[in-house]
Amino acid sequence: MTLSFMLLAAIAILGAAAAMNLKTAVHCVLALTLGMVGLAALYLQLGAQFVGLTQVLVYVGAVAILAVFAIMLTRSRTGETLAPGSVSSRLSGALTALLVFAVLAWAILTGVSPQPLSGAQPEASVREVGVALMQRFVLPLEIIGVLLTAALIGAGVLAIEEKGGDR
Amino acid sequence: MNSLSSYLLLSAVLFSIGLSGALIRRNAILVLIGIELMLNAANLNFIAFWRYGRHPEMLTGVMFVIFSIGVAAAEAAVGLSIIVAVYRHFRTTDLDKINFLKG
Amino acid sequence: MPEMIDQIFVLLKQWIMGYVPSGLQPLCSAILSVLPILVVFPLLFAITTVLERKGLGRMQNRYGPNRAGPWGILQPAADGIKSLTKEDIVPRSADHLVHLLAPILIVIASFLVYSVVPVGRNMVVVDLNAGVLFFFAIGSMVELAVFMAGWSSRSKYSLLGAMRAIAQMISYEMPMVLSGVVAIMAAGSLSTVTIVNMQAGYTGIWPHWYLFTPWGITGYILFMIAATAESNRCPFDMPEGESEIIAGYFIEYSGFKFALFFVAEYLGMMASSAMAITLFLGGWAAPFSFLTWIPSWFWFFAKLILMLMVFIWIRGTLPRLRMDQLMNFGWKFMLPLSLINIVSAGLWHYLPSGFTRWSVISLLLLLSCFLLSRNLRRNKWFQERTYRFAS
Amino acid sequence: MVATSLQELYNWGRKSSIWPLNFGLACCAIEMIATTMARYDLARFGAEVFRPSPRQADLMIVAGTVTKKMAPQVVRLYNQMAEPKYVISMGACAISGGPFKQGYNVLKGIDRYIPVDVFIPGCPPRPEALLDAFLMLQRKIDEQQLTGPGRPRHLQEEQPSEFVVPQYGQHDLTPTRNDAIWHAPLVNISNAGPNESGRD
Amino acid sequence: MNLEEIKSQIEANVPGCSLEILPNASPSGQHSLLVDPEHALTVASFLRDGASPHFDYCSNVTGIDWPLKETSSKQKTKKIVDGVEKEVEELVKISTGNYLEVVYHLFSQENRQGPLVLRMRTGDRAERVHLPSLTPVWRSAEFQEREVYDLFGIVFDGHPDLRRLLMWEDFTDHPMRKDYVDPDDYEYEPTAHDEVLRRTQAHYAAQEALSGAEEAR
Amino acid sequence: MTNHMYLPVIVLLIAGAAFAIGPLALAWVWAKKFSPQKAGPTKNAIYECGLESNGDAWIKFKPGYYLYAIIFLIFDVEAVFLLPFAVAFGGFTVAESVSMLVFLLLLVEGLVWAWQKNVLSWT
Amino acid sequence: MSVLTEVSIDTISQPANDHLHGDLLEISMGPHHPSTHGVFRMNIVLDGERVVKLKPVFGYLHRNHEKIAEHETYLGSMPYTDRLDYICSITNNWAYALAVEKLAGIPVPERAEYLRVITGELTRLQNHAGLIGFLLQDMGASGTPLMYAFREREKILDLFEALTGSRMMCNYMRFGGCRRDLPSGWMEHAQKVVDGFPRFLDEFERLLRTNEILMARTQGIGIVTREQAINAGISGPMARASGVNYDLRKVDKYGIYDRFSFRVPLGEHGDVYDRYMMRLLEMRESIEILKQAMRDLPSGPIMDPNTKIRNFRPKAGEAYGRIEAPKGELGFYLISDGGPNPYRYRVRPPSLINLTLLEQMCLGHNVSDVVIILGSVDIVLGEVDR
Amino acid sequence: MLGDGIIKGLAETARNFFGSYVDKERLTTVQYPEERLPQIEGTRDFPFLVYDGDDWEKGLRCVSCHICEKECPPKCIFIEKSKDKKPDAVGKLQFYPVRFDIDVSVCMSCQICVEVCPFDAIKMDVEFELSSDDRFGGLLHHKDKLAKSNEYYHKIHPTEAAAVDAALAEEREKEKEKQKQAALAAAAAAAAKAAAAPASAPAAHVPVPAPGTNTDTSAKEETK
Repeated sequence: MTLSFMLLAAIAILGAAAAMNLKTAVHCVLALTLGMVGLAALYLQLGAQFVGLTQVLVYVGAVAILAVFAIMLTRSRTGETLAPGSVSSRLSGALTALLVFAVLAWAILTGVSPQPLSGAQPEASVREVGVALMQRFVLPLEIIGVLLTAALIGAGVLAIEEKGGDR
Repeated sequence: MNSLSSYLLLSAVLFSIGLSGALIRRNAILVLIGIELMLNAANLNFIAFWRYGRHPEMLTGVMFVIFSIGVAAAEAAVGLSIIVAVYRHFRTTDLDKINFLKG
Repeated sequence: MPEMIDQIFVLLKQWIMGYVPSGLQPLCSAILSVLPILVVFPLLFAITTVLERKGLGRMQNRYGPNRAGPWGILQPAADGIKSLTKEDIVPRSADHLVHLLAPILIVIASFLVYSVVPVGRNMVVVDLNAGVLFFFAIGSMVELAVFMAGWSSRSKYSLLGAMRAIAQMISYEMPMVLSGVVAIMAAGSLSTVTIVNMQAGYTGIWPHWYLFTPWGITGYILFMIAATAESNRCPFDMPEGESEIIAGYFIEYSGFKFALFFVAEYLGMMASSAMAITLFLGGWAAPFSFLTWIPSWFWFFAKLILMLMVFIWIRGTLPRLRMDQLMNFGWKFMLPLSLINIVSAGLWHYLPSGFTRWSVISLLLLLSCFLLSRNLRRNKWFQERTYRFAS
Repeated sequence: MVATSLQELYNWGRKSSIWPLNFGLACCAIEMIATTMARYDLARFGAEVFRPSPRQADLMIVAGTVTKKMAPQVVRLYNQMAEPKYVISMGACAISGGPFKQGYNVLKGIDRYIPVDVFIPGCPPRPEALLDAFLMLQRKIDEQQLTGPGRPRHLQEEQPSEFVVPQYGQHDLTPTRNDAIWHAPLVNISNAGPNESGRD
Repeated sequence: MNLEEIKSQIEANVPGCSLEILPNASPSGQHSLLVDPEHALTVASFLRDGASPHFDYCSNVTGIDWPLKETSSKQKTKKIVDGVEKEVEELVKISTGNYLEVVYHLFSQENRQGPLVLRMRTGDRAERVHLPSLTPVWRSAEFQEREVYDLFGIVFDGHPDLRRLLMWEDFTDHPMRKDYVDPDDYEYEPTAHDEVLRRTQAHYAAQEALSGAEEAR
Repeated sequence: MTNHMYLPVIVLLIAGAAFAIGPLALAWVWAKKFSPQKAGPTKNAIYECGLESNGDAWIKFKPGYYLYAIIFLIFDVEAVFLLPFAVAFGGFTVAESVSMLVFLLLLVEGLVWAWQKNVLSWT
Repeated sequence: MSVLTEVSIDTISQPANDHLHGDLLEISMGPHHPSTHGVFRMNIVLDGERVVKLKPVFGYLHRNHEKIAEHETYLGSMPYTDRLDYICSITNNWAYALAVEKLAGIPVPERAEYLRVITGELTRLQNHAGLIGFLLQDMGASGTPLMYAFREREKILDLFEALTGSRMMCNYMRFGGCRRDLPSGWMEHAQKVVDGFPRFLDEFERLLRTNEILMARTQGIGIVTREQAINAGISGPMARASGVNYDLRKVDKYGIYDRFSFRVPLGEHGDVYDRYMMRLLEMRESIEILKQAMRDLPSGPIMDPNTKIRNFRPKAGEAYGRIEAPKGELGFYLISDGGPNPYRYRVRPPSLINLTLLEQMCLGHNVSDVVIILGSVDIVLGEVDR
Repeated sequence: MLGDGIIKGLAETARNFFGSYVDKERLTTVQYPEERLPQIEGTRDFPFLVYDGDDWEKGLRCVSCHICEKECPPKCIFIEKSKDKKPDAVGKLQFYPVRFDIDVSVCMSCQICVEVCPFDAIKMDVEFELSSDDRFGGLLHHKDKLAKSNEYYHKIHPTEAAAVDAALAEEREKEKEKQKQAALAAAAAAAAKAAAAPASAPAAHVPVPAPGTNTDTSAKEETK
């Protein structure tokens, strides 16, 4: 529980909470990026440099943009506040989340024994990631390739109709 | 309370926030964002476990997260496309209304 | 002695660090490495604006600014003072918070990327293992800042500008990353320092820059085009296309907030150039082996200024592209070519060195370049015409 | 001491970096463009940065005839500029309606609605005349006080920064002038009213 | 190109239309053809497609205001048929005008001929100001007819987009008419003389009256 | 902790923020001290070529951009996989490179599909 | 009627509900806009960036030229014509003088005719040079082409200033001739300028003619077919870009244009590129005319001796006179009632009528295209709104 | 090949860039306040009134015939004619303008006043640095500001001024001829006139601001 962890955790939680609670959709996305940046910083702190930067690249650079576009596309007034859900649904949602959190926290607090860091500072250097990727994880890589292509085509098919449908 | 559990707790918090968002928010895009948050909370767990695990040199956690990000991206792309496609049919992204319209 | 001058800043830092108590050393070291960035690059920004205005002037048969201070070099100072004291207007219906945050974010992002730029031998703020990735990741934040600026202003023109900016930046980010990949493949590292070090050797008097390989020069050109687009420079300045959408995404910004966008644009331009230098032009390495006695940072900044000159030169000459052409060019020319370039860089690795390798790869690249550009032409891009006359 | 040097710096900064609004109305606009071109090169004074958005501009060169249809827009643009802002009224039409002042749709001088710093007569004024006026504006800026009662309008809290935007009426604009800033002397309606010769 | 010839061509092809050749005394010799509004569109179509030469190019469209003008002239002392043909000097009051007129200048690009000056007149200047629009025949008339509508107040039936062209929408006057009164904005006239002087004086008189009235209240 | 390494980055982050906020604060102080801000109804209205802006700018925007964003997202992820490969490329066998080539080709296929379907054509 | 597309107003329907479109964005471009060449305004409705509706709004520079002229003497209107198309004052003078000469039957001495041709063609040169500069400025070439164009323009303006006294508002022609004979040394100077002009054109063509960006931006944009052009009354280089072989210098042979041999360039596509090229090619032809005119310039009087300057009262009647101004057919329609000022004075502005098809040209194109289409039409607001 | 047009263009700008350091053709800027373009003889800006001799009030050629006022298209000239006559530079008795105003904020430099003036009294000046921040005071030029000497006229438009002088001299010659004949016819009357002339002269020698006030009062009186 160092200061930096607290700070970053605070940023991540703040961002996430804001993303889920702000009234304006675009603000939510911006808050989400804040949370993602906080998470990425946590990854960096944990020594997973490549993952952290990837997180920024993908979430801030691409997913956020895509989400913003989706908002621009589907809200006739992007700036207007979102209608809140009914009180009952909000209550039940919050309760469920709280319950889940309680269970998780209990599991964590009881289940995880404090553990010292094993050996030297692990550093997932990009080269190691690359080697692992091409040797041990070749199959997942190819599958991800297929998945991405499928996603591209799928999303494209869904979106193409917007362009006029006849293509 | 040290390191690993604090990360896990943070992850749990994020997960719950995401979950609550996904349950409470009625705008489909925000629900999707909530789901992304939950995914990321899981990712944080992976990284933390990798970092504090027995074989950090094996990079399993890291690789998992990388693939997870890839999948999340694909999910976001398709998910947002679906939302947009749904919007095309129902003229709304409000899930309650969509439910209602579906009957 | 040359060694000494080369490392003078490093030595200076070490000398100062000697006086710092050890508890504060990391922080002081960080501050000392950051300080030059904060001084040099804004200064360079100021110089570039004068250079640009004077250079454009010369291209256009005139002097350019020459009244403020000797030869007009104080012009940016005057502009700065003016901007500082100018009223700050935020439109009533705008999203005030986002409107304020956008210029701050864009400046922060523009500064952050300099942390991985090696400006001289042993002169880098932080040698990250994934430096190049860091550069691109932080660079992608600029898109968000631009969107924030354009969206929060709530002006139609700024919205158009923001949308154009995002579309353009996302379209050219891919070619930019992918064209950088070839250098990474060759250097075997994402660390900018390592990449430069790999290029710092010489064969005879000739340096080992990646520029001097077929894939290197292709990558370099692609990278520069993409960098021009990323930094919204002419001929890709649609997001602020003055003659079309007036001032684009920062149309509603006044006073120093506007100046910050200006700063960010130039910082971004310089950062992209710096990255191109790092990836392809050997960073701080001297162009000939017999010139290594000149300090490394001099070479870096010489190359940087040269690249900035090219930016200015292009701006003085070319008209602007249209949005769809820009996107077409990005997706149908730049992206495939950069992919082919990666493949050819891979092939290069496996082919035996020598003339065959050169010719095969060059041929491959030229052919694909030709085919792709022909494809652009086939899409009724343009033709030269002859005209008839009635007498 | 500090105050004076601050004032000098402020005035120097403002006068050396006057960015005009990219705004041309009629004939004079061509001469205004010519002034920025190679032969006259307004850029020498740091003023080639013609900003198209009023937010970023300092100087509005009202170059050409302001018609009644255009007047509201001109005033609105002026209002939307950030302080400190200056106005050069370039050419006969902008000052007084000029040759077209007999026209039903021509505003007889932009100073009826917005305060003008420098007037340049001429139809159109030569580019040198615009440069001359520009220098005059620079001199004016140079003389402005940062503090004290003599300080310029934009530094005074109570002085307005935006002016009434006229509305289109059935026959004419309403109001036809902003009486707060326009004080027309009764000149030379020979034999009709009190006479004020204007010069001494 | 002979105006008579064209007139007879039109008469042959557009039944029932009444045409009149208006002579032009100036050396330009551009005589014009007065068309009745009812048949104008048919005539125009015929001129474009059927006549020889084809008048495919409508260059200029403009309005003219002819307010009621009563001239008592002595020069019009021609033969008055009064049983016997006599030459009597008589003061005749002639009232001319009281109509608005639209003029079209037509050319033939094909045969490089023209201009053919086509005129139409409204019934009067107040109520019966409707004329058929020739925009469907010559697109070039679109803006010019709008301008005529704006400045003269002639309403073109069949025009696709008849709005004011030059003045703003709320403007109610038709300034190019001869009886249009300028808005009174003669506050500052340093060199007032002639007409300007008169208006300026009127302005100040009105202002004084106004302020006087205010004071009285 | 582990990460003195990132300290310069954090310092630069703070410095960059200061670089942006400092002058803004200075400008604010200047405005407070000397040059009062004068907001007004027309001054703080949206600029639209000198006219009153009618209609909101926050509208539903055109989908043309959206498709690019999707393709971009996919390729961004691809680049993420490409980078570690590129770093470790020097030590790879031909087989490993070929497997990467397959991965690349899969994505190129996506690109080709998009091209064919005119997704990449701006409308 | 086949050439008429529907011009109905306010009937642009929102796209059908079952398609996901963006909302339409209504933007007014102008009256203050960097590239509407003054105070022109277009109300544009955009779908994304595509123009789905465009309505030009005029009148922001309506200076009541016609009304004022009805109160001025015939001579008094001459300086006002300078301010119509304020870039080419001399051709405006010429058109007006021509109309009055037709109205009153005034002959023009030969030397004056030559002077008119020389100054008129110089005007065409500087107008076209300026136009292509502005067009490229609209395309975003940060000033360089415009600077080069204005560099040449200044040379021609020097000539005008030496001859007429003013750079822009020349007020040079009079009914029955010209106001002032050539000052000494003018001809040599002019010769130099004219001889140097092709060099500028070459430079300009090197700078941008084969530029890929320029070609890509301009080709296939803003197409006007030949039939549309004729029907919409489009004239000048814009019509010729659509292949309409109609140059008043050839058709009317006004002045002494039948004495010169020159060619009329014709385009085929009628797009922006053709319009741009028309200007470039016409400049070369103008140089040919200038060379011939300067070679053949006779000596003699420059004014018809029988025409009075003051108290000029043509007898009642009307006349329509037109010339080939750089922007197209510039006509003056004058009605005299025998008084000292015209009863009706009408300008047939080429720019206004060339804008007739603006919406049609722009529909379906981008915002970026709109500005260059407008630029290629070559409007001057002083003339459009008068 | 894609890009050769771009390269050609780049070469052109580069040529201009480097050319600007060596070639006057490629650096056309005239640094205005310090450098000026050579004065072009035919230039016209605003009208001024020519006077002969040294005394501007006495030597004004204008006889206030109101022709320019009437012909001026934008009506920017305002003349009040004197009640009395004063001898001009050559001693001939003439009416003179009590007030001659030109509103340069309206004037469009069209030169029609010059063309219609039968006395060559009004000519076009070349001065253009007339910017003012005083809308009402600075731009309404009274005759004291308008009056400029014939020498000045010669300086700015030498050719034209010489022609005008020649024409005037010729006219005067003719006038003299006429006068001689008139003198022969009625010598006594002419002598009486010449004697009367100096009597009215002092009125013209009032200090500069005076004429304005003078005329104002007289004008007012006239209306009453």
